[in-house]
Amino acid sequence: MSKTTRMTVEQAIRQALREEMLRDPTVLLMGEGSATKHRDLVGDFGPERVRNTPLAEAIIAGTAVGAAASGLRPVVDLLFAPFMTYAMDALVNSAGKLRYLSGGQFEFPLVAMGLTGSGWCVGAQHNHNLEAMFVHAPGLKVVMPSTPADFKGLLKAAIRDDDPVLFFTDLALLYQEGEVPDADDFVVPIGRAAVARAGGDVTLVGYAKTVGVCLQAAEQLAAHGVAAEVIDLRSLKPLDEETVLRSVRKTGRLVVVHEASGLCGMAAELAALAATKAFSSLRAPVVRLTGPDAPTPSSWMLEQQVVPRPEAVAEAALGLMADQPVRAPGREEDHRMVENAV
Amino acid sequence: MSKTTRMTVEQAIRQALREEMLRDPTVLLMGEGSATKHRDLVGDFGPERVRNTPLAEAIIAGTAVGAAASGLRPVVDLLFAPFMTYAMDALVNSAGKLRYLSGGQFEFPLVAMGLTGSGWCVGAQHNHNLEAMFVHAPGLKVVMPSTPADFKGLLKAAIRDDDPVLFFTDLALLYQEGEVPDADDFVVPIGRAAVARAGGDVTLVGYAKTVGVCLQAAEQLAAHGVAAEVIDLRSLKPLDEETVLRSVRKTGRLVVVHEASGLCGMAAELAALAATKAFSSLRAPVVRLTGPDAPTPSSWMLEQQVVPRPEAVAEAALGLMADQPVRAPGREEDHRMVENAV
Amino acid sequence: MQSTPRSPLARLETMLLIRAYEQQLVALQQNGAPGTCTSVGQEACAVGVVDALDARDRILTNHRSAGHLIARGAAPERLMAEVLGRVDGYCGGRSGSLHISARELGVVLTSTIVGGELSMAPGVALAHKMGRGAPGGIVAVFFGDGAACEGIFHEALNLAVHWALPLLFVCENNQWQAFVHRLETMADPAIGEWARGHGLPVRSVDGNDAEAVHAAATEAVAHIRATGSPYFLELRTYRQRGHYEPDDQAYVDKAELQAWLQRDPIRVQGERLIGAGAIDAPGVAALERQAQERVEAALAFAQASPWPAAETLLDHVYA
Amino acid sequence: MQSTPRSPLARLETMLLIRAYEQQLVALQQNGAPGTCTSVGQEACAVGVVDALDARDRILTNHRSAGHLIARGAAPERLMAEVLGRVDGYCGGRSGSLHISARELGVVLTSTIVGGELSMAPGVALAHKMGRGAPGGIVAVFFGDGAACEGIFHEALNLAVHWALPLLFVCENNQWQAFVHRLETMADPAIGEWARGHGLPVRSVDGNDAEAVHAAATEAVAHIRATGSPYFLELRTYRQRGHYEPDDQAYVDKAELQAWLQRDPIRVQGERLIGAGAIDAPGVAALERQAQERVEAALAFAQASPWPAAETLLDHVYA
Ligand SMILES: Cc1ncc(C[n+]2csc(CCOP(=O)(O)OP(=O)(O)O)c2C)c(N)n1
Ligand SMILES: Cc1ncc(C[n+]2csc(CCOP(=O)(O)OP(=O)(O)O)c2C)c(N)n1
Ligand SMILES: [Mg+2]
Ligand SMILES: [Mg+2]
Repeated sequence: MSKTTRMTVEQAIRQALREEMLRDPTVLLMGEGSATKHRDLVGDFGPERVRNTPLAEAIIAGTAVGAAASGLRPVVDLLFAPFMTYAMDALVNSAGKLRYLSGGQFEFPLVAMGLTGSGWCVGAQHNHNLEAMFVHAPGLKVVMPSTPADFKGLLKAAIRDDDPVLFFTDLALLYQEGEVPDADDFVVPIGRAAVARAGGDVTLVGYAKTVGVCLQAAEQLAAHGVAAEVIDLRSLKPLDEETVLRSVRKTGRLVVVHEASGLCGMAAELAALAATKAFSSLRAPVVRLTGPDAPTPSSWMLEQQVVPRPEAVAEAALGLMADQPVRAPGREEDHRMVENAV
Repeated sequence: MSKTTRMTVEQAIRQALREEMLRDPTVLLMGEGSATKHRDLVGDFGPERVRNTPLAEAIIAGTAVGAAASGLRPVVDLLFAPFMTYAMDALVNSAGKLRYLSGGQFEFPLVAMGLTGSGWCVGAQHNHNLEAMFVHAPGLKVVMPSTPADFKGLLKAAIRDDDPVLFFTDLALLYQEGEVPDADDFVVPIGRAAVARAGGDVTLVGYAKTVGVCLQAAEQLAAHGVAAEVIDLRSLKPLDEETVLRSVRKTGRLVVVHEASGLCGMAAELAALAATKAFSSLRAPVVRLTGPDAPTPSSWMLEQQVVPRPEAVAEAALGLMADQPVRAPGREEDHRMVENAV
Repeated sequence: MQSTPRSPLARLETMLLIRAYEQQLVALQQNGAPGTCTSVGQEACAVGVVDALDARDRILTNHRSAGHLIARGAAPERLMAEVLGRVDGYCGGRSGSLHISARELGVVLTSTIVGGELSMAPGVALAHKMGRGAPGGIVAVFFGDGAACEGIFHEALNLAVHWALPLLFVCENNQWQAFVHRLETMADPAIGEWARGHGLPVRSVDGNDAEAVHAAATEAVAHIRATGSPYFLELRTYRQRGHYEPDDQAYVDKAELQAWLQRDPIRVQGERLIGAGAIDAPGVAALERQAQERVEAALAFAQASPWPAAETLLDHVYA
Repeated sequence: MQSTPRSPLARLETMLLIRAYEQQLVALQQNGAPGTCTSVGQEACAVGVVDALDARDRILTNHRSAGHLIARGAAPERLMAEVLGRVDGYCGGRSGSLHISARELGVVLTSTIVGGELSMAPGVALAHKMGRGAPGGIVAVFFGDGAACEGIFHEALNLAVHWALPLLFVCENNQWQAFVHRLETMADPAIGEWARGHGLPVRSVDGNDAEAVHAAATEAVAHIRATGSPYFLELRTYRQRGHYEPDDQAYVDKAELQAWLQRDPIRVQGERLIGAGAIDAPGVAALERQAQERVEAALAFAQASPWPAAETLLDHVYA
């Protein structure tokens, strides 16, 4: 294997941006504070390619769409995901649809970055996992890594991709460290999930911060003699159905874990996948352990409650091993389960 | 039973607006052309309560939110659903979250109306079933009826509701006729599905135009000696889990049919519901028959392809009866199935 | 693409073609074809501005695009095929009438979302500024008075001015925003004042006078090429027909409509040229026949064009 | 709610309380509490405008709201409890510092989405106009220079003007938009010009002079009550601290910061009152101590306030 360097997710993102800007002169970085935050990139690539923008998400995203269709590869930082609501027309109606409606006349090689998730006690107008909205919208790709290596490799892939990619960063991961390959040509293909831990008894699927939650749950399950397979989706769209189905067909048990609301979320999609394409292999009900269908509170005490905990994942998995029905709502931690949150 | 009158969906909507404006002086109707379209209401209730607005969805929706929190009950017509992308901040971040973030200080009794669906060959920037995005967002309610009676009863309920309600009208239904109760106090409660046809062999779930599709499929199935139960969701959020689960527990077979993309759509949610809460009753894989994960084309020939057809629904249901696995992709009509569209 | 520079007579000819084409669409709709948003009465805006552009330049337009496309040299055959949803349309039938782009003509990213063109135009202009387009090329974005009410109008102006983008804003103020009159949505005057607040050159001209529009547009384009910075043109005109077909216009003030019909842009240009002796009445009639014949040929072509195959439904979703 | 009218001395007192309160938040953050966006340096804007309002009126604010809330009479105890996420906060801890509403004080619909306050304010004003609020009441909406870049700024102005809504636009132009200087995002001047384009009265005043702000706001409020129509105030001020805590301000021009520090609004008001003999230096020092004591009491209260119970997580999602 090639050499690696230990770094944080935040450093991995910076490296990916730098490498791709070096590699391709059409790559452009824009956002509210992008130039302030990336002084070094301004220095190396000039103010034309690294821009602070006016505080106006709609025109930032729209400009990215127009530029992408005209020979540039813009990366726009939209800061916190809920601010993307201002950019929704540009992303959903323009970037996602105009290639199709024009009969393939245009390509939109752009990346729109956003922060999601709990950890900073900033409340629902900053903390909202709305990635599934973009999965539901046509013509877009959605990426949401969990390790520094994947952040680097997938951001590089997203910048090189000829389609619009939504790149979400779970802010709780920003300063998490990991080994990242040094090779310039290190790229992680969009659309491939990773088996973060192999196991034959139950499949735990997560993405972003819940991959760690599932891995901890797998440790706890191992202590009970249960071998859990943990899948890190990495890309939400296109979804790596094969990897998920292969695992579910092997284990017959599926627990999907994410922080976003489960209602029409990825957990719904994966449960549907199992129920439609791996039904005959399923030995127990699918379990969704997700954030509640509610805005996220700021209060630290309440914010803590919305992220699924390893204990709850392990408990749910054990329930499936015992082939008990999914337990009824009402227990202390149940408000974290969509079954109860709806 | 009380008397009824035969009318179209469009007339039912007008009647609901008129009755609620008569009943409650705080009800307000605003939109691009609302006063032009509802001359009669302007005449009866005055220009203050029936307003043409500037062409600016963000401020139309934002104004509704501010007015709703201040003692009015605004109904805003946002025309075609994709235009709601401009109103996303007001709907998702303000209407859906500020009650919660303020600790319950405000209520948002507003209705936002939008048109969805195929039938007019207008293409993806007008024709986009994005209702699931609002189901995924917290704090909102989402209603999408299929009959004139339900349009009237649910719109009246939505206007009386103290929470923000997205009210979607499938444009293919606008001129469909049906019997509507005359009683002023006729209201259809939000959150209750309807069993449009009873049957014990297979459950077909649809909403908006696909309820008709499912009913036709049920007819075809009857000819094959299969008794299909057809459920009209009517409300997508809150979802009537009980009615769906009761049916699935009875039939053991579920086919979900809608025009929206299935990816993180209602079909995913319902399949997940069955796989998590009715697993032990399921006798066959769940089937999702939905519009493809693609923008909607304008060309009549192509637009036709995106709406699930009764034949496909019946065929899928028969497949489940025979307990065959869901057939593999590749057949002519398969591009209408999400399994293939992803 | 249109050959430039073109003469006032050529502009009359083009306006007649646009008119004949859209009249044909009206007739088609009455026979069951999809409705369209016609630009009848606004032809002078299209030819006046488009004739001031050249091959280096890019155009963004919206739902009311026929004039801009035909002035740019689009083939009525392929436009009509697109409206009918056939494979020979510029977008293979996927667009229909509402978002027709013709990249080969430099008409890009047409959006039917009001304001969509304004959200993307600065990006296209930025690419030109950063050397991705033809050297010296500029971008012209056509939008309506209604689009000026959308927030994106403000955001686009601020960005274009602050980033000094080579962008020509062309507001076709046709007095109507679907079924709402401009005066029901904004002050009077408003649009020019809003633009002036952004500190770029703003000029308001008679949009029913093709030569006045052309002169103003020529000056505007020269300014943009010289300075690299944006310019704002407001063209005062009128939507003679409904918002789309069919539309009984019951909500339209008949007197206002009549007054504007008197100043029909084709009539204005015709009388000007006849007055100048550049053509006589029979000559104009001949041009009209010519246009009509072209459009009938286009219709035949479009109707003969095949439907897209069902199996192509999922083509072009992704690159 | 604040008792009005209040004296220049009362305004100094309130500014000192706001300052002490926010300095306390800074210290708290350094000990691990959540970061906040302080309005240090902008206290004159808050007291000057809020003192021109009365109990009939409503206020909308944003992420930088402490000054507006305290000037309106909010209890530092409950504000601090909210920042710490405790049950005694105005929003029961759900808001934290970023979207604190206090309906009982008429501070409604606070949003931390930049421009959110502008999107909702016309609706609140419309309700007042339609008789849902206290007779004669008006609505004041506070927003920043950055919010003026958002499209909703344009949409809100157009609606307020065209519908003649009783709305006071208060733009606190503090030169910064998070980590970007105003001059990097817009022309100079820009905001006042943009507003003027909408044809409403616009006035730009020194936002570091509480009495100048108060005089202008009093005139603006009188105009709105008299005409029922909107008014636009631009307050030129400066964000003395970072965008939020912590923020090393490495990106800030030291000379510009220094120049503004010389014109600190509390210092300006203090010197004015001392000059007028309304108070002496020791008197000011006493007021400072008083404010500090109040804030320390507030901190004790907030820290003693219980956390919301986990079981309440799903309360208040729906009515
Ligand atoms: C965002 C959005 N809102 C509403 C519509 C529906 N609509 C299509 S055209 C139109 C009027 C546009 O008026 P204007 O911008 O003046 O252009 P015109 O039609 O007069 O050429 C409206 C409301 C739309 N397509 N997009
Ligand atoms: C829509 C949106 N975009 C970005 C942000 C992040 N953000 C919070 S405050 C701020 C700067 C706002 O500047 P201004 O409006 O001048 O207010 P100030 O902070 O200077 O008081 C930014 C970019 C946000 N909260 N909402
Ligand atoms: Mg118009
Ligand atoms: Mg500021």
